[in-house]
Amino acid sequence: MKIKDLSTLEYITPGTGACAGCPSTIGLRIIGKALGENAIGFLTPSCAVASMGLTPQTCYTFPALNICFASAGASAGGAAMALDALYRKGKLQGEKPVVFNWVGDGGTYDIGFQGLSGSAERNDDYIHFCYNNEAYSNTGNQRSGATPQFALTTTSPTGKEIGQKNMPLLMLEHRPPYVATASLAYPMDLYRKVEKAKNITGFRYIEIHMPCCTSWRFPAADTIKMSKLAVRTGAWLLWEGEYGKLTLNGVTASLAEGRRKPAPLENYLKPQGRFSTMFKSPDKDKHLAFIEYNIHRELEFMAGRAKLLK
Amino acid sequence: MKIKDLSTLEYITPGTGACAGCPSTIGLRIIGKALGENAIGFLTPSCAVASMGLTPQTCYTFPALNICFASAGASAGGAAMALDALYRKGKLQGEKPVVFNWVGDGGTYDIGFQGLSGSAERNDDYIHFCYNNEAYSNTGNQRSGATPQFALTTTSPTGKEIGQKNMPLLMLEHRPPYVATASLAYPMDLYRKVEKAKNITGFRYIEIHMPCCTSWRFPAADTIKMSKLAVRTGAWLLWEGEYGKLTLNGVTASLAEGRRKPAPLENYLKPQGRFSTMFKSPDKDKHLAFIEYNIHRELEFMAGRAKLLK
Amino acid sequence: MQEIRIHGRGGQGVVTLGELLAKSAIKMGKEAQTLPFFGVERRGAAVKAAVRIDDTPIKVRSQSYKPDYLVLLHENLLEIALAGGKADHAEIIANAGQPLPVEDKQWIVSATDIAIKNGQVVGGEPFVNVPVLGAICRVLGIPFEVLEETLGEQWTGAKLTPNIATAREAYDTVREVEGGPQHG
Amino acid sequence: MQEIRIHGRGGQGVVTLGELLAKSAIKMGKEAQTLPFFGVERRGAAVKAAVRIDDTPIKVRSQSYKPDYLVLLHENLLEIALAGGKADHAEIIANAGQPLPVEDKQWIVSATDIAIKNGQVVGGEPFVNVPVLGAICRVLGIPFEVLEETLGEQWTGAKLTPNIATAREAYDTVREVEGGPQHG
Amino acid sequence: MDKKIVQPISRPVQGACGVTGTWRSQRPILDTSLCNGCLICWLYCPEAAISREDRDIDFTYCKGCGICAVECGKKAIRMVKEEIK
Amino acid sequence: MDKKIVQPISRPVQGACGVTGTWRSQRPILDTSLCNGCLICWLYCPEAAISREDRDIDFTYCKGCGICAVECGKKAIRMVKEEIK
Amino acid sequence: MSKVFGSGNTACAMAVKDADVDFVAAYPITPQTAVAEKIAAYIAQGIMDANYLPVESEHSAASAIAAASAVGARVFTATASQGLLYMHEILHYAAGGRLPLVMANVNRAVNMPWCLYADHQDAVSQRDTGWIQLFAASNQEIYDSILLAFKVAEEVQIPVMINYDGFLVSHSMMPFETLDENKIKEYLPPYDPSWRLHPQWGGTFGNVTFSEQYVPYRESLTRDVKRAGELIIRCAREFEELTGRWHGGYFDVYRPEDASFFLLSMGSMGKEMELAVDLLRQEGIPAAGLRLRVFCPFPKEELSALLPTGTNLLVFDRNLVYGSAAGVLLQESRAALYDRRDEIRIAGISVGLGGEDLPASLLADKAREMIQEVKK
Amino acid sequence: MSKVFGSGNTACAMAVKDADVDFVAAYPITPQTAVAEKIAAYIAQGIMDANYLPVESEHSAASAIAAASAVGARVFTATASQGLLYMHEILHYAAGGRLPLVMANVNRAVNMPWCLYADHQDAVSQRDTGWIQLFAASNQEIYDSILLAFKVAEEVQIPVMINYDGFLVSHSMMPFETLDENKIKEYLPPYDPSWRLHPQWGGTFGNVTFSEQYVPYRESLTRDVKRAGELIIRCAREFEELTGRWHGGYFDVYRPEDASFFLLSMGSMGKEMELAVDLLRQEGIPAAGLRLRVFCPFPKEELSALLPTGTNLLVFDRNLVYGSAAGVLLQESRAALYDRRDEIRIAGISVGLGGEDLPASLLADKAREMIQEVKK
Ligand SMILES: Cc1ncc(C[n+]2csc(CCOP(=O)(O)OP(=O)(O)O)c2C)c(N)n1
Ligand SMILES: Cc1ncc(C[n+]2csc(CCOP(=O)(O)OP(=O)(O)O)c2C)c(N)n1
Ligand code: SF4
Ligand code: SF4
Ligand code: SF4
Ligand code: SF4
Ligand code: SF4
Ligand code: SF4
Ligand SMILES: [Mg+2]
Ligand SMILES: [Mg+2]
Repeated sequence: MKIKDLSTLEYITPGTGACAGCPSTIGLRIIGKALGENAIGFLTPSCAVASMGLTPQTCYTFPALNICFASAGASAGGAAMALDALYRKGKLQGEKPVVFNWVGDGGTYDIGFQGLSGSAERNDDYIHFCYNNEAYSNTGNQRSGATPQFALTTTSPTGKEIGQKNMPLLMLEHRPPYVATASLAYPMDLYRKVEKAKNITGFRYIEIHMPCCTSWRFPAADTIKMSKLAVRTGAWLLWEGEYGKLTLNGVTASLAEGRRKPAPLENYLKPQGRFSTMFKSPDKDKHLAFIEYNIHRELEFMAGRAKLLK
Repeated sequence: MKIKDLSTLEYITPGTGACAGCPSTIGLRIIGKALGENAIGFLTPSCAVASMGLTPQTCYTFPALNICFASAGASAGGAAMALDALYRKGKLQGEKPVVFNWVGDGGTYDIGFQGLSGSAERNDDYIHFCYNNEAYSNTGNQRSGATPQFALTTTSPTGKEIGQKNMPLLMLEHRPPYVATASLAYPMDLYRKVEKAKNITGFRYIEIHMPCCTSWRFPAADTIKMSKLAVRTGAWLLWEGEYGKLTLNGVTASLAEGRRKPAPLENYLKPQGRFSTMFKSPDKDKHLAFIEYNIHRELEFMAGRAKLLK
Repeated sequence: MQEIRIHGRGGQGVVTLGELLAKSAIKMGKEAQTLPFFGVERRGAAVKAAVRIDDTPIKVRSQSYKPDYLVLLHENLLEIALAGGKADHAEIIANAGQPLPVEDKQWIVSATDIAIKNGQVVGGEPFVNVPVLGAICRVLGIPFEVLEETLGEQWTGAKLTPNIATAREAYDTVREVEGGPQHG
Repeated sequence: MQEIRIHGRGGQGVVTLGELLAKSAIKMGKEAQTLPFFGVERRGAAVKAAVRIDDTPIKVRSQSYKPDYLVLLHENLLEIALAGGKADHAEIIANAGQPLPVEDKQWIVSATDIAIKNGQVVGGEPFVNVPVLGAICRVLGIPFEVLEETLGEQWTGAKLTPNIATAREAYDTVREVEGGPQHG
Repeated sequence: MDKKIVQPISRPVQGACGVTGTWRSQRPILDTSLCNGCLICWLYCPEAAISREDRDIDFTYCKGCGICAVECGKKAIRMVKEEIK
Repeated sequence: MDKKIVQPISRPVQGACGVTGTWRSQRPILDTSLCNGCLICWLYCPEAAISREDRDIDFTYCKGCGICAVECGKKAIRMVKEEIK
Repeated sequence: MSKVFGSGNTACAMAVKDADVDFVAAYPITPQTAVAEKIAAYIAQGIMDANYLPVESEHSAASAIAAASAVGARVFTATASQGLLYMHEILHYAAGGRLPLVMANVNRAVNMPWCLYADHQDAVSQRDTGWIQLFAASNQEIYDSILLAFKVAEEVQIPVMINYDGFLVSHSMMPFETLDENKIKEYLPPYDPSWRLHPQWGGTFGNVTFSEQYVPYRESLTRDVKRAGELIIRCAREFEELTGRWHGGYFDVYRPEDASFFLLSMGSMGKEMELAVDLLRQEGIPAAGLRLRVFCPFPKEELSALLPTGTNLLVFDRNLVYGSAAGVLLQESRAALYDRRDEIRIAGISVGLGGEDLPASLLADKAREMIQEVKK
Repeated sequence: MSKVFGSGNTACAMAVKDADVDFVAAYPITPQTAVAEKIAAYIAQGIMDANYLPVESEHSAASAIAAASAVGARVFTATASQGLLYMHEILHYAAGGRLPLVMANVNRAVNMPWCLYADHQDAVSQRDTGWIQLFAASNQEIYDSILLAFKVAEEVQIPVMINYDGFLVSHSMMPFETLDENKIKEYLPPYDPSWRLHPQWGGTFGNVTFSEQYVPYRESLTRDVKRAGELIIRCAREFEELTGRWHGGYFDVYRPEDASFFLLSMGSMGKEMELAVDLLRQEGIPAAGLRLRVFCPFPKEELSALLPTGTNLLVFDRNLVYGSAAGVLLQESRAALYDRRDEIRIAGISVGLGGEDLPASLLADKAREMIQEVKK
């Protein structure tokens, strides 16, 4: 599959309320091409909702319900089960739509985690997309469970003390039918994963890394560049897993196998204003080394994890 | 350390409201001996609360707050942080008490998971004990995220369709300072783990397996026997982990290394009324084989996992 | 209105007893209501339930303080039962081998023996609720056929037979006795 | 009461401008209040804020419909600003190179040029809010020393100098002009 | 203002949930001659009803669960049917 | 009873959040002679403002983020300062 | 139509089964648990064709049925006390979104401290969420009200809560009659929403608003809540025609003839109150009972219409307006009757908190005390 | 004492800093976010000695400070709208448990649909939780009310919520004065709870109850909520003595002289209302403003005392009692004034929902309409 073969279907219309250079609308466009027209989405409060237009106008072309912040897991799970009943009972006819969530890291790692974990345990039938911009961007950049160590946010004003949780791994260890990570820098990998997920029944989780120029403070033009660097430095890992069986993908696999050297971490972190305090700190080198150590440790861990549960 | 060396301190007084043969009060007695007198506990709605006595009487000798069902993570985390501030500011003097939760699987795997995950991510300073009786026992045996596959509960009236989530593993993958599993059948192992946890700062999680004669439907006298069988069949694994580094313990380690053969699974499951439908089913052998396969797969997985992140 | 309060222990089937009694009354064209046990029912702990039987729909929604009949699934529940109150004219129906040490009008039946004799024992616990139900029906004047029908709706086949047998035996053997000697 | 409504785009520092203006007024013994922008401020999207200045404590809590002054951080915001309403007597203070095509009394200042000249550009965006503030102060009769003091509380050292410079230049060069030709 | 605030505080007492000995349908009987003092029964009693010193059982609260009997490696405890209390 | 229920339903329209072309401070300029039609720019435009057919840019909505210019492997798009609209 | 002898919770679960519900999500809590259990059992037995989601919390239960309702399903949940409180955010959401959820709330006191027994603080503290609230006092009324709730909720697209007292009603067994499938079909048409979250309908739901957009939705909600009140009465009448069963309109009125003291209450207390009225009448006190069945929208005009000039209203609240010695019904009644030109005297107390037992004799005592008060 | 020019959120955060708070847990939500951010910044800068827990939800924020309060800490959180709704269960819990939490709620409309702007539905729908609720209309009043809230909450051991309107006040910058440390020490003694969750105190808290045990706790709570009202006034007087600053008692009363139309409202609207009163007075209409500062406990007697015989009360609600065209203040007022022998006419409307702007001219228009109504 090539870019040229992608559907012309658009999940957004021009004139969105998102920042110039926003990764979320890019992500929506790509997944939309894979999900197609017969899908319904759930959105929790986030940039994706704040920038979709004032009632009665929207820039999203897919049917969507704006739900409460902690509701993603239960709402999508409930809708999918209800649709199942309606089609079974003949109250609706035709092909059952795909149900998906489009939810930020706040709505996934933090306030929405419980519902998602419950869904995964019950194997509710929908795809959860986490668009991970590593912060509560909509409310102006507060720390989330996905914010990396040392990053400045307004609620970690000296840099976050502790690293992010490995949410995709946690979801993998729920052992649902499908869990994957993806990056805007590798759109066809993302597309493939969405297509694959679409054809699986049960709980599916896809997390997309979303460098956010506004919260991270880098030039809007570099959104995709930062996405690429995240993967190439090993700061963001690409993989997929089925029922707990893990496979590393693409650049990440190459890095893990040593076939490729990680890109220099500073290239990735330095342009991000959120690390400015760290770069100004006397402990800068120590901190950088620590981040590098953790990236390495995690990569090694995931490579090892991929050997289990074959 | 031997049983004879254990403290005479009791966390309960005789005349509790628990069922005859209740594992929860046994667990409380053992952990109490390790935690000692300078500790405060948080309890969520559960058998542990329903059986502690009517106000103004209690059968618990440790100071405890009955909190809301979803609150364990945040409440213990908040209390620990507040105590830290009070002692630092000199508003309280002496040794800061240990903070712990005593919470069922419902309050841990399900409604309380989010708060706990948040605590683990932030590294809040307390010990969470999950006393896992694999059901909502207090409300009369409904399915929880910890209920095993095929088990009858009132909300899984034909047997639960899907297995439990591996909550201790999920906590381990948050990579907090300490995570351990334990069994009443190995009280000194449990005691050691609590003592160890007590001397660590940050988020600590200890899950204790709690065969519940009432919900599982086996004779009250066999509570400890069932605990032992759970470990010896491999249905319950004993291990501990620090910052994600995992070590299998005791019988579990022997099973993993093949030094010991697992006890026959039927010995464990057959006496439990909650599996009666499965045992009556024409698919009984298939189901048993499937459970056995999963136990084996999980044991192998954990053994492999123990080799990562050395 | 007749009000019957039943005292037993968790696991003895007090709630079921109440239900079957009420259903039997309904079969006789009466209105009936059972009152729940309030609380967590632990095996062995004292529990209670009440049944109200009347000719017209029952409006009462409050608890039973002055029942016309006190039922004890075991004679050792007497003290607890009395503490819960009863009507002055109340009669006591008890699973007991000998008269109770109170002056009230009383009926006793050896429900435990009946249950054991009929093999109605699970996990060491004899099923005394059905024989006691038999005794109550007798005292309240509910024909055995009515009770039999009720039991037939609750159990079938091999489960039904011993229940009918224990109910029958109790129905036939329950006897009015004089109050036994009072404790000091 | 004087009411000033400021129009700009996300990232131009509209809220800060309002704050600094209000603080300057307070330094002159006035009461002042700023009104917030309502909504999510995306870089480039139109935003607004208002400032009220009075001799007595300000009770108004509602929005600004009829400001005495309309401030534009860029002349291309004219349409949006007019759509928001203004007093009949309102004067316009705009960052513009030439007169605006309206008949209202108006003041223009080349804030963009001033910012660029003084190196006040970050990420391609010239900092026009401080020079426009300079212009407003001049129009409202706030002495430059007062403004200087306000700026000195906001920035220090190397950051302060160019801000004072741009404010000063704007203070000195803002000029009243005749309304330009109206668009068809 | 008087600072007395009515709060739902409970204090530990024996028998907080009643005289739970009445729940018993079986009664553990200790044969001291068989006992080696290993304290397994003490540790495992859900009611803390067994004395650490002499394994004396507090029948006011012992619920007769039988765990002590099952777990005693010496078979020093056996369960008998409870007679009327 | 009339069944007309007033619910907050929104329908997709272009410019749901306004004429976002006014947000632009930089403007992407396409040099068609350099373009190989790889569609990278099309795929990555956060506003869906680039035509798939001819890479024509819809300046009514293009916010001038510059992603297309950075990502175009052919350097067929460059950003210029936006002049007054 | 078959006759059943069962608990209030059974009556509730059977009505849900009979109402052709498509989707249920529930979380156990005393004294509601049997509802969740029985529905799970009906589905397992194949006598109910619905999907059941055993969620991990009540916030999730409400979120699940709200979303399921948005896709066009007939939905149900049941809860009590803390569970209801934990849903509060979603209650507001569902009313604002015009999603016709139906929920049983088995009234129970709220913590601290823990208490498992009946009072109405859980329900009354949801009075500002936009939900319709009914209170039932017998198992028959529960069964019938659940059917009515679906009809009302779906016609006006506003969620409905059916309340009944924990243990006193939920666990008390009483005889009740069910309704045949064909009669139910006649009474309760399939849910035909004005919009569905579905590609066939399209559109996004609940986008951000400024007040220009927001206010019309609120105005239509508050208008339609009022309409829902009228609709309840119409549907109750229809039900009566169909079945002959009638539990009252806004109020279940007892012995109003020549009454000068109207004893107002809700829930099981309202049924017991009839016995208290009898006691008072025996003493020659012209008492009457008003058992409020529709708590939200509070029937202001209807209350007023029931009270002749010069009569007295004695209000029994099983809840508290904190800072006072009485509760919400007293407050609502005083507010409702403010405009009566002629005088109606009102007194009120709070009783029965935390399951405090309320035998008729006690209610009569309290009434006598209040009569002294209003006579002053 | 230093003079600050800052937003309402800044005033709030500074007061929390100055009040020697020990522990804060908060979760961001528009328009509260700056409060959470500024407190985090003060702690990071070392100018505030407290611990801060950046929780993962508002239910957790409330749970965390409730537990922290139980161990004896002075605690604070801030939220708005959905966040407040999500805390509902814990609000009941904290009041019942007599835990003196202090919370700022930045009033914002509730969904659906989403709306970020000021109205009072969030706060008023917590009126049955047992919390004390204050409404502030200026940044100075926010600062002063936060200090007062700690004093009141801790003395009577009941949680206190300070409300102020989103954006209109939270984001509007106004000058305000802070208080010196020594004066604060004088005004606000250290928190000395009657019990702490701590081995030194011992005991378990909130065990299960039957009504025998439950009712006394409820009775003392409702009594003490009433006491808290009186205490607020006493503390406001003390504050005036200390600082000269006075924002009103239960009400901030404006131009009551010879008034016959009293315009009742809360929050920022109440301040703007003074301008509306001026407009009406100019026309010769004898209007007065009553800005309610203490919403819970609702000051029934005090409202009555302010209204001379024959006067009229015009109520402006920024919320809705669903099923009606007005809101909670109208309902509470009608209930409160029921017993007035002489007649007071009351009219009410709901305005300003979802942030609808309320300039004085509009308020005056609405007042004129209501005057026509009460004259009828
Ligand atoms: C219950 C509740 N709490 C808080 C909020 C406020 N809120 C809206 S969006 C948001 C941040 C969302 O973060 P994330 O999910 O990461 O999405 P992003 O903004 O980064 O796109 C918050 C905290 C809310 N709407 N509801
Ligand atoms: C918010 C809320 N939902 C539901 C309940 C009802 N409830 C009380 S205890 C309990 C089950 C607890 O299960 P678990 O935590 O496993 O403890 P166990 O009863 O098994 O000891 C439930 C569902 C509650 N108290 N609060
Ligand atoms: S803040 Fe980030 S995620 Fe949000 S709209 Fe802007 S670029 Fe997109
Ligand atoms: S149900 Fe199980 S956990 Fe609960 S008290 Fe009984 S034995 Fe203990
Ligand atoms: S377990 Fe047996 S041997 Fe050990 S102390 Fe107890 S009675 Fe004695
Ligand atoms: S029977 Fe059970 S309760 Fe009694 S002493 Fe033995 S272990 Fe303890
Ligand atoms: S990315 Fe460049 S080469 Fe590719 S289609 Fe766009 S303009 Fe042409
Ligand atoms: S500059 Fe940005 S918005 Fe404009 S066409 Fe290029 S990618 Fe699209
Ligand atoms: Mg985010
Ligand atoms: Mg459990």
